[in-house]
Amino acid sequence: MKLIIAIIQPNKLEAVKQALSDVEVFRLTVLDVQGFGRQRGHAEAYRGHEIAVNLLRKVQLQIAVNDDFVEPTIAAIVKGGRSGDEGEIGDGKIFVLPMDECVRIRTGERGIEAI
Amino acid sequence: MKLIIAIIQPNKLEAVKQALSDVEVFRLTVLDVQGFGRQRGHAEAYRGHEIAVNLLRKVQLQIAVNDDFVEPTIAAIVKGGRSGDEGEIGDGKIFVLPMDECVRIRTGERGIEAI
Amino acid sequence: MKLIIAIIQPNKLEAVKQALSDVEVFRLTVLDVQGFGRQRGHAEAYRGHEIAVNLLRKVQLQIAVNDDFVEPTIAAIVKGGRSGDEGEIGDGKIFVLPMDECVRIRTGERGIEAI
Amino acid sequence: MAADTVWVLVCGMLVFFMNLGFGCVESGFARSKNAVNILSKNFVVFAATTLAYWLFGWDLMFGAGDGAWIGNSGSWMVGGLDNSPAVGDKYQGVYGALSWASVPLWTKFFFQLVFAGTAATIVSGAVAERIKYHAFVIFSFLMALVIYPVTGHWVWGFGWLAKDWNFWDFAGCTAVHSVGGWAALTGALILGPRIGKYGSDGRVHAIPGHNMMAAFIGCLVLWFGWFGFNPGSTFGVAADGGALAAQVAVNTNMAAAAATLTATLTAWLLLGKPDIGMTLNGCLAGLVGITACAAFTNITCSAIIGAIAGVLVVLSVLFFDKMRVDDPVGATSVHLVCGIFGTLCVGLFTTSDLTGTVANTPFGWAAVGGPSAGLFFGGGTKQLIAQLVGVLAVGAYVVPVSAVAWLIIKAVVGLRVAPQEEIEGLDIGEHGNEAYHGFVMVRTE
Amino acid sequence: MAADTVWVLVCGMLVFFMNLGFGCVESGFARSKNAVNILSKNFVVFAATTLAYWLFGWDLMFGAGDGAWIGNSGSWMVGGLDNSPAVGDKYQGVYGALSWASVPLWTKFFFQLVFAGTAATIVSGAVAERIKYHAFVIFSFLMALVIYPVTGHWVWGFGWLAKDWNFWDFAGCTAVHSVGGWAALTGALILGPRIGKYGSDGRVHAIPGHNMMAAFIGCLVLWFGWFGFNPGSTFGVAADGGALAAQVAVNTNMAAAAATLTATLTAWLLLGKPDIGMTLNGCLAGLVGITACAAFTNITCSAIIGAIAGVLVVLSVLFFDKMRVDDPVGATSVHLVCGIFGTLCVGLFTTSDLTGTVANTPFGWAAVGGPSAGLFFGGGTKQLIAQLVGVLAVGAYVVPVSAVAWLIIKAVVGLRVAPQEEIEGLDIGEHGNEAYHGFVMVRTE
Amino acid sequence: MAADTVWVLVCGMLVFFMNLGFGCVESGFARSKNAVNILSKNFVVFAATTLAYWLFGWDLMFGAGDGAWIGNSGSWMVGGLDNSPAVGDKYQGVYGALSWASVPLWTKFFFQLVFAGTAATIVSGAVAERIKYHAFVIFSFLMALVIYPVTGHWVWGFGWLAKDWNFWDFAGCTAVHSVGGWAALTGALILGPRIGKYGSDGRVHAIPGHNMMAAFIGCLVLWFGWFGFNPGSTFGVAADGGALAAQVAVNTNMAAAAATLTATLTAWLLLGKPDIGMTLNGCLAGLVGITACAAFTNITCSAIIGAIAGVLVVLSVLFFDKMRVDDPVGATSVHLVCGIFGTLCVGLFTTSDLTGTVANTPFGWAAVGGPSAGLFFGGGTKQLIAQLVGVLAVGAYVVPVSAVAWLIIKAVVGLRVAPQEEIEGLDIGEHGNEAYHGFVMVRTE
Ligand SMILES: Nc1ncnc2c1ncn2[C@@H]1O[C@H](COP(=O)(O)OP(=O)(O)O)[C@@H](O)[C@H]1O
Ligand SMILES: Nc1ncnc2c1ncn2[C@@H]1O[C@H](COP(=O)(O)OP(=O)(O)O)[C@@H](O)[C@H]1O
Ligand SMILES: Nc1ncnc2c1ncn2[C@@H]1O[C@H](COP(=O)(O)OP(=O)(O)O)[C@@H](O)[C@H]1O
Repeated sequence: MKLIIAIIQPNKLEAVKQALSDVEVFRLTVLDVQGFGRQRGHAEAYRGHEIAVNLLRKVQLQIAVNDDFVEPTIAAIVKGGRSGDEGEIGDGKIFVLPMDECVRIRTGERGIEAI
Repeated sequence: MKLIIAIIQPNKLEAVKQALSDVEVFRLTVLDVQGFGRQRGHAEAYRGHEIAVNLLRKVQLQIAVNDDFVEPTIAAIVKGGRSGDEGEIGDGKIFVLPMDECVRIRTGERGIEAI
Repeated sequence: MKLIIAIIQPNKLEAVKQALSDVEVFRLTVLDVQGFGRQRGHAEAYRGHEIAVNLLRKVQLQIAVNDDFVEPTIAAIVKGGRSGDEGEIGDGKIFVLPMDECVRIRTGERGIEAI
Repeated sequence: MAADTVWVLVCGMLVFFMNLGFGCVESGFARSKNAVNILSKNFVVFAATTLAYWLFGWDLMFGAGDGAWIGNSGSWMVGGLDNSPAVGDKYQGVYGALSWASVPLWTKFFFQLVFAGTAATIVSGAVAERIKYHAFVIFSFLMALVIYPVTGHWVWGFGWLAKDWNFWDFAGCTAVHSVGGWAALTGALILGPRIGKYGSDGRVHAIPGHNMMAAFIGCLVLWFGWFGFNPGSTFGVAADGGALAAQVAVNTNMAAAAATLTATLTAWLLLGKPDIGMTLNGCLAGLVGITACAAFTNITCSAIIGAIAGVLVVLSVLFFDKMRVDDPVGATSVHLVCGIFGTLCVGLFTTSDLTGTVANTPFGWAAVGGPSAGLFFGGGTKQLIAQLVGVLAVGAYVVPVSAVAWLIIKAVVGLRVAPQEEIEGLDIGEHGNEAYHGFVMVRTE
Repeated sequence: MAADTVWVLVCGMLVFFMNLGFGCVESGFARSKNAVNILSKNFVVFAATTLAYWLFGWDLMFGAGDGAWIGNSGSWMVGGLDNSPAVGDKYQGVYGALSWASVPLWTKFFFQLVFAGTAATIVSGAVAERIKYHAFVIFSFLMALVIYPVTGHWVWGFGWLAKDWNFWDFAGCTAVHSVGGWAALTGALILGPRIGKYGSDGRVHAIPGHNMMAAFIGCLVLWFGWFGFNPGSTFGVAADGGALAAQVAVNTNMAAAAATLTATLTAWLLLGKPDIGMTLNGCLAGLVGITACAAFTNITCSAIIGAIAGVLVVLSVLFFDKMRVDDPVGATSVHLVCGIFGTLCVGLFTTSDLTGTVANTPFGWAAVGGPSAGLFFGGGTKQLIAQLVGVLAVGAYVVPVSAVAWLIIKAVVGLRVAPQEEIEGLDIGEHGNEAYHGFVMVRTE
Repeated sequence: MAADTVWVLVCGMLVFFMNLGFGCVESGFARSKNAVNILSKNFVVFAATTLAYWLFGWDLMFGAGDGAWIGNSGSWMVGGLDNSPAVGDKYQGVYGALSWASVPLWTKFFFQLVFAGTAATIVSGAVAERIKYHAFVIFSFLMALVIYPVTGHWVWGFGWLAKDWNFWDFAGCTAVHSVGGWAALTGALILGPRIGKYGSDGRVHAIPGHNMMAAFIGCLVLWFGWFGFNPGSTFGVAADGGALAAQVAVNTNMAAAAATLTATLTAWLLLGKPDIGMTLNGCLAGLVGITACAAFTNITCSAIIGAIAGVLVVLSVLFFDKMRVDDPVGATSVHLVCGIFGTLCVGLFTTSDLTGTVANTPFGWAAVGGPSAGLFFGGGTKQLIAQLVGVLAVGAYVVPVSAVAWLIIKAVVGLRVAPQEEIEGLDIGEHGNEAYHGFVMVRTE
């Protein structure tokens, strides 16, 4: 089992969710995060002084999957999350972490059953 | 060492915290997340048009524990987080991730000392 | 590859970012979280009744790094995140998780290239 | 006189504006998940009041009925005879209790209507965060239709309290605020406390309001609106060049200021810090407290009345919580407790015998005048007893009648939302709306 | 008379205050990422209007020109001859259309200026969340300079509609609200809908507003301000002791109340829940609806007019969405649709023949009087036809002229922000500011 | 005259309402972690002012004392002889400096009280986000007790500035705004900048305000309130049918509009984008700028004065930041800089010699009249010099006296919160409250 963490552009959330459901990944957890990467931020100002906003709003997805689902999930996120054909800086990253156990609180089921 | 990630219903937070402290788990980190799972969302509307709210408010707990504590922690979360005896859809999941290292910033301590 | 998760004091964010860029870690993701640990919360009140605020505002950093970067990254976080020379309760923790894979959404690059 | 009409209309507009104040204070003191519900209630309540008070309330309150229990003798929809602004002997019509005011009929109606709206809206805060939307709207309608106008007739319609007891309530400590407060208390008791407010361990859990900016705005709007509420109740400025209206304005302001300070200090001493909620409630307490005798006393006494009201409200909020009466915004403490206190103040602080003084002020009935001097000004307990009778009589009417109203509504359409809806918030459940779409709210809110 | 001046000035201030109302309603109904932009627009629009209306608008609207298409005969910067407050025969000057009002010139100007500001600000909501800041400011300037004053002259400047048709519009259903509404509709059409509002699948996507507290505040401020808008349009209280002003105030309030209730009910029935947005829009619909005949009808008819307007606005909001005209705040439904409806109501609900009744009220031109009785009061269709002509004529002028204005602005400085900026929000793009710094907002907002 | 009383009371209420405006602007321009603190301060400040001004301030300001340094000759608690509304020769009493106003004493007191409150509340913004709650409240009390009334006596109490120099300040550029501004500047200097405002590298760090919706609301409320502030300062409408009041209203509005536009443009040119904060500050700058000569000049000059004030305030905000004077809301730039500028404008833009013109307007002292013509209207530098003397004299009194007051408070109860509390926010530290419970705020806010 793996925990897939993906950081994507906020406005790609719908497309990624769609792409994920195409590969039958229906469960996920969404977090509002802020990203600091190669993408430059924008400048705000307030009463005459610039504010460099270099932390940009991003969305993080956390998806627990069985090992078989890892590649389809990655492919779906890339498909839904890439801007245009070329992609753009700031499109984000996917991290895959090993996961030892999964428990469904409602039933107490464990392992791949519970995902 | 493990990092336990649990997604629970927001209104179960107090009960889970209580159950955790019963098994002497006193440290944790809490995140506001939104979940997409088997549980159906509710419908909102605005000026005559429905808005399907399928991302539901959830709370995520992240708890770093020594290996001995994994099972008691899981049990406590299940105990505090389950709705009624049967549980209800949407009660959430627990993920257990392996953890290589833990550092306490204040002292620089490492490993199980630092948890 | 590792995913480093650090929980720090909100007002240390700038210092930690600075310390990280000194060791050439330029990419990270930031989350607003709330922490429950040894640090005591403060008391709020509302219309005559106390509210014990024991969940304190914290910032979480998630940083994916190559194995070589783990120690410099930890050192930088400790440097930027410790309060004074002695540190103070509440300064936070660093967790290091193993990471199997990393994908850059823009290009589809994988592994250490993608970090 | 045209200037009188301008005065009363403008003051009436300010009182209308208090609807904004009540809405902001009440929603600000509640949780964000119920904000749409409270705002909707506070918005619709004035619409419902308008309808009810026009249909029947006004006629019930001011229709001919000297010394009687109700004012109506057949008219409705403000359809009785009336030749305002003719006054005194020249007045001919059924709304004689207001014949001393030299303004056109619709001016009188407008001013009285916004008062009826105030009484109805007071209830909203005390029953907030758990009452069904339509249950509340129905109650408001009944309030303006048959609850408020009856006691209103006793007090301002030259009913039995006014005629037989010379009971005086200048701008409505009893007629408006206590009436609203009694109905609020009854509602809060019948509904029971919000889930999670009173722990099984006997502890009271604070449920913090979500928007102190809104509460601040609301409270200042109420203070502003009170300059219409009290000074406008002179119903004119021409007869005395506005001297009484100005005095009332200054008295009102002084009481509010004194109460703000004493409530802040009391909270500071009792609770350790100057809680903003108590500061704001304190101000309102002072405003309510001075309302009954703003025209009968001087500025020093106004300061004293305000100062006492400010202490009273803090103690009262704590007391009601001890009694486990859950009133999310303190409406009962502000409007009922300070309304009673203020009503009694007429019997204590009226500076001289004003019976038969109508010639000097634009305020008063040709045949009556004003209250006797208060206890502290050598008038003995005469007026105080009259005030006490009024307080009790109004309570004795409003409590059972509104209880019956609440219970009928409960039986027919239900009163309280389901626990699950209460936990998730009434905004989604009752309205399907969110107050702050796009903002992130924390977990259990 | 001094009382007249006090009345008109105070009412004018209340109308000015409606700027706050519009700003809060419009920004509350929009997304937080565009809040600074909308607030900035709504703030600056009155400044631009002030300049334009002073420079030329007033003279164009009220300069001598009986029965003419435009009012001006050479004066500008309010520089024409005028000896107000002299009235009737004693009046000498070029602003004769307002010579019946016994208040000083600057009082008249002030009151008319705040009306011009209202017309301009109506546009803001319909074009929100996508228009360039300076494009809007330029349009507002033109609006107060040459669009609003021309039709204003026809209606209130004793131009051809008033003189030849005896067209009547008491406080501006057509002169203000429809003019604003037509310009808003034209702008919304030329701009096109916001990104994401209408799905390619034909579905309409709700784009929820971000702050219902602000919308509530704004709407109540508008209701409050309307007590200046309508009653103040009597331009005086001395002649009749304020009887007409009071009647207008009560009529206005009754229509707002009725509309609030019917809109809420209609939304409840059609959409399943009492949407707060519809409740608030309903109230505004009632206020607009009664504006043209608030001085000509009675309280029962006002209730009916309001009740219809409340239903109308809900249907209209749904209709415009079906037509894929994206109006984020419903300005077109409220101001244009109900403005037209209200204008026609003069021909339906005027209770008696008021032609030549000037002596009885402070309102009216010496030579004219008022409308004939409406269709429902035995007057036949005469007045109704006049009203219809007015509605059509004003639309026929405002739509093409504002279309030209929009298109010129588009050609010269551009009208719509870039799609990327629209997605990220105009606050950063146009102003470099954030409305709620420090608050966490959810992902796609 | 009753109409005069209505006018002054209503205008006074509008000025009172400015408390809401100040509270919203100041808290909106500050961070959310300090919002409760600022709202509490702004709420309590008027209560404290009421007490202080009633106890002693009024008597110090208006008690008999022609040409003197202070006005008092023994009276306190508004206890001096007075037979208002008798005017001119018929007036008997100690408050002779206001004997030209034909309104009852308590009307005068009410209007002056709300002005005193304005002066005190100006200070709040400049010392925000770091001052201890009770330290501020004590200062406010002293402000209304002995700082504001002394210079107020010089200017409006027929003290030496008025008598010996014929110094004129119509509605308080100097008497109210500069006094508040000087005290604010002194406080800001003694407190020092907020942590993190000025980097050790010499860079100025922007500390964005948390709520532009509140700032917008506040600023529009202030604009609205200013229609009470300036036009109400005529103290009547009867003598001239309200002509002067109307002129003042239009002048005030024109200056605000012009300043809004020029400030927006200046910010746009200098900073690249039209910053909403500068737009709002610009409006206030125009309002302050016109305050001293709103009754003495025409609409064109008002536009010019406003336009200059709008540029001035932007430059001043940038200047004070360069000087490292940390004024979170720009109070010093708005009230002090534009207050001085506006005071001098009397010497520049007064359109004709108004000395001895009392008969024509309700405004002025029987023996005095008004200012001489300004420099631009052929009056030479006479009036300008008088104005300069007034500006300097008031600064020379307020700066040292408020410095002493601040330093005594510092010594006795402390002035600034601990750095840790400042970082965590004063809301928790001083009040134990949160402004927006349930909303998620970002990290370092
Ligand atoms: N090594 C990393 N660790 C944690 N988060 C990362 C890392 N690299 C990228 N991110 C996240 O992904 C987002 C996009 O990264 P960025 O470098 O801007 O684009 P790209 O992936 O196209 O090079 C960042 O804002 C950050 O949130
Ligand atoms: N595979 C998963 N990956 C990530 N999050 C999940 C996953 N499954 C469930 N969740 C989280 O748990 C929450 C509850 O899941 P849900 O399917 O509704 O209930 P249940 O666990 O009772 O079947 C979801 O809203 C989501 O946040
Ligand atoms: N075992 C843990 N699991 C998850 N989060 C933890 C754990 N221990 C500490 N934290 C996080 O780190 C923060 C600081 O911890 P705390 O115990 O207060 O200080 P210290 O690390 O100095 O002893 C906590 O608020 C919490 O968010």
